[in-house]
Amino acid sequence: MSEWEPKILAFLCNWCSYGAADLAGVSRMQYPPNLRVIRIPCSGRMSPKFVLSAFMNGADGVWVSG
Amino acid sequence: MIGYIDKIREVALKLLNEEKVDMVIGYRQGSLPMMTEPCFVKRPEDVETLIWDSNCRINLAAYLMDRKEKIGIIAKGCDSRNIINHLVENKIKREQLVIIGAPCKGMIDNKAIALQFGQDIDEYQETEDQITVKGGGTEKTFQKVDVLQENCAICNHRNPVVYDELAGDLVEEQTDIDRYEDIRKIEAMDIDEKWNFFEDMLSTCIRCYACRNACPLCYCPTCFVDESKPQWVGKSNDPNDTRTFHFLRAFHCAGRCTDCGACERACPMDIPVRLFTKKLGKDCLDLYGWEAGLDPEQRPPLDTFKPDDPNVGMK
Amino acid sequence: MEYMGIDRDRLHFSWVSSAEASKFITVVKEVTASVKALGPATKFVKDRRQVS
Amino acid sequence: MKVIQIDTNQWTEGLAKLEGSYRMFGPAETEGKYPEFKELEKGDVPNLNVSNTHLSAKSVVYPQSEVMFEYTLDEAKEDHHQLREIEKDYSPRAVFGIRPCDAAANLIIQRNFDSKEYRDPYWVDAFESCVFIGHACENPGATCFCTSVGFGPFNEDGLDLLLVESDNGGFLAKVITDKGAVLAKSAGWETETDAAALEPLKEAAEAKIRSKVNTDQLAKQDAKDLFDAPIWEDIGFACLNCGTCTYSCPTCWCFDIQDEVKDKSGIRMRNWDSCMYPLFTLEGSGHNPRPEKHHRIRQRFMHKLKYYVDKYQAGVQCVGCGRCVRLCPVNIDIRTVCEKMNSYKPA
Repeated sequence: MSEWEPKILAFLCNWCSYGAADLAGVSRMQYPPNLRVIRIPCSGRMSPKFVLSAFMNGADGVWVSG
Repeated sequence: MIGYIDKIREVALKLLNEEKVDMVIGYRQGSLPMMTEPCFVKRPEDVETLIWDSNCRINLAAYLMDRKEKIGIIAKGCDSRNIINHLVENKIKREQLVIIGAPCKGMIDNKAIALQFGQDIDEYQETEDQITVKGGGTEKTFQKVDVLQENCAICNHRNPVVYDELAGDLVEEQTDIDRYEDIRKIEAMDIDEKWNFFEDMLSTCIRCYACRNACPLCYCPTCFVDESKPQWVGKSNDPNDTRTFHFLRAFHCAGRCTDCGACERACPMDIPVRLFTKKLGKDCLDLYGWEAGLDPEQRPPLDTFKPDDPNVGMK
Repeated sequence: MEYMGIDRDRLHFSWVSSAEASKFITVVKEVTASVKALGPATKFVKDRRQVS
Repeated sequence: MKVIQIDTNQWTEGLAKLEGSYRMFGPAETEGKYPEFKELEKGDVPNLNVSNTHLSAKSVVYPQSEVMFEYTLDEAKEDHHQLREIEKDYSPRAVFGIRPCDAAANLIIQRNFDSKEYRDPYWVDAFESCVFIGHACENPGATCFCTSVGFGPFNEDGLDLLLVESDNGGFLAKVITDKGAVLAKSAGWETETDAAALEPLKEAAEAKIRSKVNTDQLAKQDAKDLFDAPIWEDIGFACLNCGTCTYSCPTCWCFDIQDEVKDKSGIRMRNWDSCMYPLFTLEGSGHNPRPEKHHRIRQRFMHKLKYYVDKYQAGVQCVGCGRCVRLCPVNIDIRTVCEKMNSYKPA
């Protein structure tokens, strides 16, 4: 079996990091494929229950970015 | 402190007679020794049922939420801070309230006394500094300072923060106390120790939500644990769900909790749930210099943004 | 989270502007590396058998 | 029925013998925690020194969370979206040290779960797999009022064997049912003794119960009058709707069914619920027939002390264990409420 890869859930703000991710994409930049992105309308939408829910549903890490 | 009752009754009587309020919320004697029952008084002739002693533990602010009447309410330091919370969060209007402040020297921990006494208590008496309990043919006297509830022993806001009348002279605030010794102890543990510590602590939790329901801060029409679409938290007493509940409940009280101890007192299993809320209280104090419920004009730190807010762990 | 017994490196916060694609990449790499170093999450993972 | 004498050695040996043929349950105390009923590990003995467990013994038959079905939502599997019953262990259980109040409470719950119309398989199968070895209360507590609600510290309802502590550290065991006789035999407890020894102990224990409640008028009261009585707002004011009373109560049987799904596998389980919670009666439309806390308080007391009384004509739905009285954070006392209901006279 290949090396274990973590599953990381990323909560990205629509206006900031999600935009950055988009820009990274169109610029053809390379980055690790471990992220599963959830777009949130604003980092203010973030709630601690999202984080715990992520861990309960099998995420190995959570990243919140505004 | 035990002499307050005359003044409380006098004020209550006056308020009701002059129809300044529709009801007065206070305490009456419970059916068990060392217990009081929160109650309301609407008729002047019932004022005599009100009592005041070191067993008035319950936070009366929990009975104010969304009430429409004009209310007279007895408020200890912690109660008054929770009243301010309600004012800040628009759960009640200041004009509705006549606050009878009760400077408090701490309420006693009836469970600890029962445990130390070792048998059923039939009778209870108190003086200014001493508690005497009788039962099973013996009696025992305790110094009140030795049997205070833990949150009362470390209380730094004994005097009501807001009041219209006072039931007695203001008392001296405690300044030489270490409020967060237990929290620091947990903070010093390593990751797995912490995990196991809470695992053990919560193992007896029966998910009755008494802590939530007793809390004057918890008034959401639908609590996140009761939501089923999406189901944030499982409904069984699985340890992960229990932990999630306690953890999130504490988060919801961050910057609002006055450490009144209502949650711990309500817990039928005596789980020290304040260890969660106190940690967040400590963080609010350390990071923002904030203590909840001191000023009705000031917005809480998690409600405002300032350019110099600390960035904890931000990249 | 740390107080509860969850590793600090499992939960990350950051600020990235929509113009900062390269910062985004740096942070992704950092986050991935630190979570990878910790190995699979074992806490908050529900075991069905515990409820019966 | 015969009475057996068990000395300390026979007691320990008997327990060891029973381990092979029964799942053993009994009060267990962990350090720093309250004593509770638990399934005992091999070699552990039930702790009969506790006055009573903190919560009731109902969880032995009726666990707080019980998985009933499992299913998969994975359409690649043949039986997707079909409920599969969970296999349960209904091998014989020996429940040691249950107090007479908790044992009697099981019979009250039985009226609900095992009626002519309905049979709840989970509860009934678990109940029938149990042998209840009661422990008589020679020193009832200050909040015990079992004698007022038709039971008592030596009550035998719902028990198969009743243990009474004897002077030499052992027990006198009264054999009440055949199930109890079988268990006593397989434990090797067979020394018969004089049954007359129990009577004075029983009377002495009953005399120690100081808390008395009147329930005699409840059946005669008009349910509608009580429902509309102006007492409820006053009674319910202090209530925090914490649900402690219902969770600690040995006779409260309400439950809620919930699904939990993770990825594509799901379970359907039931958990204790409480009439103290607003959610208990919240309807899909958003309407709640018991919106205020005094409605819910009224429901709890009316159910226990009036509706049940009328429906089954078998007394009140309370065994007088006093747990709710002790644990209520605001001291709402079922005894006081019962007196108010009992003596209520409509205007």
